[in-house]
Amino acid sequence: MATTLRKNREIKIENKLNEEPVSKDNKVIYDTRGLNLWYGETQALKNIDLPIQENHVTAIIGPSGCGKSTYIKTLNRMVELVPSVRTTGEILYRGKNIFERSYRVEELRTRVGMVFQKPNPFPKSIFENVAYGPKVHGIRDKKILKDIVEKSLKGAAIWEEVKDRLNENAYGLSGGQQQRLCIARCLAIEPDVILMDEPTSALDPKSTLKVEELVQELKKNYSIVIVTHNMQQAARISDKTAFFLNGEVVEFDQTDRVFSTPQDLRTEDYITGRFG
Amino acid sequence: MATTLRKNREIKIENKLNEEPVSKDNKVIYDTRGLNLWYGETQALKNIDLPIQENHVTAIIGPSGCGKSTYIKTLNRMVELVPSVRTTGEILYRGKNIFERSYRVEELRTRVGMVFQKPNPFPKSIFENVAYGPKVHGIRDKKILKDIVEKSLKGAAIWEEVKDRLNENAYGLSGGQQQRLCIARCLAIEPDVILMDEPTSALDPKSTLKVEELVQELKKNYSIVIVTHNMQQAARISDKTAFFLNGEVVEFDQTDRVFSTPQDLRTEDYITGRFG
Amino acid sequence: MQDIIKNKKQSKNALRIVEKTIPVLLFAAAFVSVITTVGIVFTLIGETIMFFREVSFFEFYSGTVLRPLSPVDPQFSILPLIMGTLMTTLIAVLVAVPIGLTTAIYLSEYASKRARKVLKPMIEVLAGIPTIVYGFFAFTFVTPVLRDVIPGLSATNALSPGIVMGIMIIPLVASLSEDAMNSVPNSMREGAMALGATQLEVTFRVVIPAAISGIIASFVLGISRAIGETMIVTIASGSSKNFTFDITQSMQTMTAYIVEVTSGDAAAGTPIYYSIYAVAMTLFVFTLTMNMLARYISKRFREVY
Amino acid sequence: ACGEGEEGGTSEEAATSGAEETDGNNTEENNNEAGEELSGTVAIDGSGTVYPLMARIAEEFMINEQEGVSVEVSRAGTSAGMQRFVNGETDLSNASREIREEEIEELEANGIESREYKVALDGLTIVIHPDNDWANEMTEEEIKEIFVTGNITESDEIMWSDIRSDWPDEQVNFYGPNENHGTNEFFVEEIIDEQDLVQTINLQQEYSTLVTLISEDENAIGFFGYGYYANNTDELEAVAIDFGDGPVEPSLDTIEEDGEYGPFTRPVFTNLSINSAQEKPEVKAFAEYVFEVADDLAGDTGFAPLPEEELNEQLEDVQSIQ
Amino acid sequence: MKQPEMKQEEYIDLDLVNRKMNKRLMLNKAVKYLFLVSTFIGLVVLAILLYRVAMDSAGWIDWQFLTDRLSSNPEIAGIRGAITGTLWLMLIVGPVTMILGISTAIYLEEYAKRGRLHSFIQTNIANLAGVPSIVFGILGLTVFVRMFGFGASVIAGALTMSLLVLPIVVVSAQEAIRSVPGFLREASYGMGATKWQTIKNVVLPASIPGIATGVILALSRAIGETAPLVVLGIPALLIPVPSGPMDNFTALPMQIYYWTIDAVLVHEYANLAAATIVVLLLVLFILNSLAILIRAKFQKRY
Ligand SMILES: Nc1ncnc2c1ncn2[C@@H]1O[C@H](COP(=O)(O)OP(=O)(O)OP(=O)(O)O)[C@@H](O)[C@H]1O
Ligand SMILES: Nc1ncnc2c1ncn2[C@@H]1O[C@H](COP(=O)(O)OP(=O)(O)OP(=O)(O)O)[C@@H](O)[C@H]1O
Ligand SMILES: [Mg+2]
Ligand SMILES: [Mg+2]
Ligand SMILES: O=P([O-])([O-])[O-]
Repeated sequence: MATTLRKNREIKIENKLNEEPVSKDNKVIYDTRGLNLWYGETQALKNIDLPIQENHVTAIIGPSGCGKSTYIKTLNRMVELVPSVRTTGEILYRGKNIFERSYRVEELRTRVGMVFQKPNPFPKSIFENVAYGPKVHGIRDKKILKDIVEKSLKGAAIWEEVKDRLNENAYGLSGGQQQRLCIARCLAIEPDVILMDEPTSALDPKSTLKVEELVQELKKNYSIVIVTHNMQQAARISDKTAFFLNGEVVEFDQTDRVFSTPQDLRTEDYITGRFG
Repeated sequence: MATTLRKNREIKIENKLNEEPVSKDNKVIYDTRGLNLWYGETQALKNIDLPIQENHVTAIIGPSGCGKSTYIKTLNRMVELVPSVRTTGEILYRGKNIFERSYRVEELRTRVGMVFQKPNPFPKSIFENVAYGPKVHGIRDKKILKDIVEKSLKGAAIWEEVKDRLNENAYGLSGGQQQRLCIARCLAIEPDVILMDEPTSALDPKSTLKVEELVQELKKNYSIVIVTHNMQQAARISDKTAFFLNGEVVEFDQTDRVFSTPQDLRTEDYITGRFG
Repeated sequence: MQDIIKNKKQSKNALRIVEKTIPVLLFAAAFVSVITTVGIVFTLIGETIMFFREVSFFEFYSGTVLRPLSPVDPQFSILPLIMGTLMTTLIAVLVAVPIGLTTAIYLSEYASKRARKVLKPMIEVLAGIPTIVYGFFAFTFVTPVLRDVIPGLSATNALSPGIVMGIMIIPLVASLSEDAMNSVPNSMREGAMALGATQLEVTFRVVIPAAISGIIASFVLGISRAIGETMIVTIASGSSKNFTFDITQSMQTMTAYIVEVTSGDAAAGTPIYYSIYAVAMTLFVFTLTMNMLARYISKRFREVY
Repeated sequence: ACGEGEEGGTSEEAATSGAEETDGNNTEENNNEAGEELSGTVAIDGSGTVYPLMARIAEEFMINEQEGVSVEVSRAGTSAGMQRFVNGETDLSNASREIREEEIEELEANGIESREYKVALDGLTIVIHPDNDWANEMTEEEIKEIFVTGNITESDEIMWSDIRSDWPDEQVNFYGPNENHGTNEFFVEEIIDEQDLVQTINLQQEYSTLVTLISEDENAIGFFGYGYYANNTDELEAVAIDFGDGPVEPSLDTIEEDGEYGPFTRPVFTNLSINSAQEKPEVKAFAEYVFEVADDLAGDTGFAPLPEEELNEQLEDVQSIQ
Repeated sequence: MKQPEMKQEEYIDLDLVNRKMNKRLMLNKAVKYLFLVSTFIGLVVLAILLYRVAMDSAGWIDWQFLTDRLSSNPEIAGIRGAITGTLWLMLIVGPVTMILGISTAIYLEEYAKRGRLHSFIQTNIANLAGVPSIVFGILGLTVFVRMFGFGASVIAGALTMSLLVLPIVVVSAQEAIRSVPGFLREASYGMGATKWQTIKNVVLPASIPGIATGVILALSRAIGETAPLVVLGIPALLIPVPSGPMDNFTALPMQIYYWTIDAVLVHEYANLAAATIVVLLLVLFILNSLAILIRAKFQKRY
């Protein structure tokens, strides 16, 4: 298995770390503590502890059905769209528990953007897609909107391809372009964290590459959590990797370590292709 | 990348081979020649040449959308269920062109069984599922049917698990059991060739292993074509591997060779996880 | 096994005959609907032509006086009936569209699964109540209640049956709109929600625009249902054939006219008798147009996603 | 005739399966002596006005006389019913007016011989709102005058005070059944002499609508058959008409052709197909029964009975059909 | 890749966003309740309607009312004839629409090529669904009553109703057939089954719940329709109970209609009409519950 080695991070984060870190560089932006989640009767997440660091790319890997999507959707409480969902434990976003009653989920989602597995642009023009978030948040000024749209499209590395057809329907774009458009849409509200759920799994190789490059680029300004079933991808782009299995975090460490010297036998089995 | 080496085949089949082979052991059972296929306007298969040998496991790999499913469905003309499909070229099954007007597609499908990506048992009892094929072909005799069902379930290595609940609905089985039931259903008409389209992609690791073992077992009596996106799987179980990309066969050779010394750069990129 | 199958060649031939004949039989059945349409047109067209031999086409569609039964000076103009139909339909639509749409929104976007499971069938009961019951209800309950509020309201009027017709078609609008909204993929809602949009913003800025073709089609179907509704107006709207916009007064719709004449005194062969065919033909063309419109709209405004 | 106490076909199977056997017998002998069990169907259509009476008679006939016979009464209206009668679809056709010349011709053309019989009397009743305490009595002339267009004012917007100066200065609202009804025809032809009705009149198809409209309008004045008044005396008040000898209230006693309410009285009819009566004994039996019980049942359904002699004459006439 | 300097909070002012958020959330909540209220408007009307019918019919529904024959005397009048007539209608409309509807749906979904003919028939069915019922009445009068000489018999009424509700069955059967997942068909074809075998053995059994629901909905429409029957000329007084398809008949909605308009002559008829409405609603309720039950029971097992 070809693992692309990444420059080593200075500080090794203990798995199941509980103390708040001090150095700016590894400030924990999202801290999951003892998270359990049930869909009705079936438990999808089991006692998850997972600190996510600022300006890092954290990859979540694991076989199908292990709870990757569920976890990432819990981070912005999107999982609650499923009516039967129940959670215990806490997730601290910048120190505040997002499950608290007074916590306004819309506010959370304004800070935390999300990109989905299948590109899901709105059936509107490219411009409207990107402008949707700012508009919702009350920005009406045409000029500002235009600036935001341009900036976001540039940030998502798609500006050149679409700048002449901003008023065309987003569904005229190719899958890869659509996905980058969705990233642009998410950048338009200037989030803090970007959650990505298998953002390249529906894309062709070339588009995949583009998105991967983009992720590397975005890391400078955003904290990124990315779910992927493609281990090579995780190895290529992430700083830290969490391996999920049956709703549990089996292993969480620096990416290179997870792929070179996995601590858990199950992790090894998985990355050597024994299952999945 | 861990490749399980298989015993070398004696005869190297040239890619794009056109002459009929002579030795029994490598008799070509399916010969695809210059096959093109369009869905409406979009071409999904481009000039495919692919000889498939008797009692071999032929794996077809390639990124999503490259035409794997389309190709395997063309082998039993199932692809024609899509109304807009158009083909040129020919596929010889045991020397006869299956696209010929006089060719009876039901007969072809009686000789060529198919197992699908998602287990697709009928919403009937386990017994009825396996007995479906024989019944459709006019076998009414209770006793014969019972024998066939038992033999097929045994052949699919699921008899022990279901023998006491043959009259229960097949949807009560687990995903892995369902898939083996579908294999049993396909064995019941004693086909010649079995086509499998990602038969394990919806299964958990344990079930996957079972099905893989089963494929190895079945190879003794059947010729098998298997589509998979799991390269390790292809490496583990197949004798020959064809790598598809954008509707073309980029590489076709003995499995070990494809994985150890790919001839085409794109194949290498793919199996080293550059894309897909 | 394969041998046994080969030996069954005999039954294979029988099978082939079945395969050949079945589609023919099925086609024949499918053609019944075409024959029905042809039948309707043929039943109506002959008598309609007879009617236009006696009454000028121009007068029928441009005059404003309908006095079919007058022994001295019968006059035939469909405009009062069209006016009655339009007025009651308009009222019905004004009731059904807002309520139906908001109901659909509530059920599809806000209600919990359980609430939807209970509420939806309850609302659909409204569609299952025979129209004769609604007619009765409009005449004996809604009109008297309205008369307390609107002093000038006549005991038979266009308002009350219009409202009741609106109530009747709420489920139609709600159901179809809800279906349209349900078929908007969740991924789109998620996309909007992930940007911090509230439910309301998701609904009005994403879901409804995406479902608009289905929603409009439901309105159009509601309208054609209202146009074709008979018993409610027959009972509650009276039989005055005035060409008026005054919805507080008795008006007659095309359908009610047909009931009046068929259950009344018209002798075959008289212009009155033929007039119901001309009216029915007009009604048929009306609803046909509406349906074509609905189909056109769903095609034209369908959002691609 | 008496079928009481006899075992008739109570269940529908018995009724229809018995039909064929007895049918055969009867056509042979072609008589319908008392006590004989008949079967088959009598189809009646026509006037909605006559319907309640005819339905009542039919019901009594089926209960008391011939359980095996099904008398079906429809109410398509006089002319529509006549149309079916002319086509030979019905055996009797009720009418709230006399048969028309064209209808007779058509019957002849179709080879159907028919006879018109009077069944009962209906008194055209002028009704007002119960709170109306001024117009309780009016003269025949006043009625004939105010219902005609242009008589009092050009616009036909008539005030009560236009009729009698001491009546209120409020507009009169006119109501009546529409031209679909024989009642309208009678009013126009017999009462106002084929002049046009006031333009402001509100003509309705359904009597229920009319009753509601008038009962809710203090300035209403309307007309329809006595039956519709008699059953709604709580909501309506009848105007007593002065035909010259003082005001007369319509009632079953005064509605007689030569009675005090005579001028506003009209007969209602039924037309009998002689062909049917000859071929189907049940039709003849029923027709006879009509005239045997019409006087008893007329009152119940809001009609005044015909004089005894007239009924008997008609009964004999039916009996004489061979 | 050119990377513009993306500074946080450049355009989006979080304070402003938060301040607006309150308003937006409040609006969302307010509108939610508004929609809820709107949803209940229909239900309130339904409740009033049912309450009034129940009040009017109180004391009038008893065994005698259900089993006795028609009479002009409200005290002894019963609706046995109307109930039987309605049952007869269902007995014919059910199978006729089922056979025609399913056949049409299979033809359209499985056999017809997507072309002119297909879209012509499809458009035609959609149009028929919108044709007013009274027009079907005129068709039935001309064709079944007069041309075929059926008179105002059960068969004439049932055939008219069948044509009227046929589109309902066709559309729901089409939907049911369409929703049979492709993989079931593929599984069958994969075994070498022919098209008809696949339809018969796999597609139809899997779509039965949807079809049954459609037929039931069609039936409930058919037994509630009044206008076509008025046009067909159903007798107002018919005491014998129909015992076969060729017998004349009356049905529950007709009885309601006549009793409603005759209430002006005999006030108790209004109560009889209400009582009959209750019976009709009860039948409809049972039918609809059946449809819901079927839907729930067979919901997506695959
Ligand atoms: N809406 C839901 N209702 C009930 N169970 C659910 C729901 N969504 C997911 N699950 C279950 O929760 C478990 C975790 O699902 P999840 O989607 O998080 O897996 P995943 O790791 O994202 O898998 P994949 O790689 O296939 O996307 C699975 O067993 C799944 O069946
Ligand atoms: N029914 C169809 N109509 C039109 N295009 C189709 C249809 N099915 C497949 N295609 C197109 O044909 C191409 C090949 O599809 P195919 O399903 O064979 O890919 P695949 O290799 O099996 O991919 P996967 O790994 O995702 O199953 C794709 O571009 C796809 O979009
Ligand atoms: Mg997932
Ligand atoms: Mg595939
Ligand atoms: O229905 P009519 O008796 O008034 O003709």
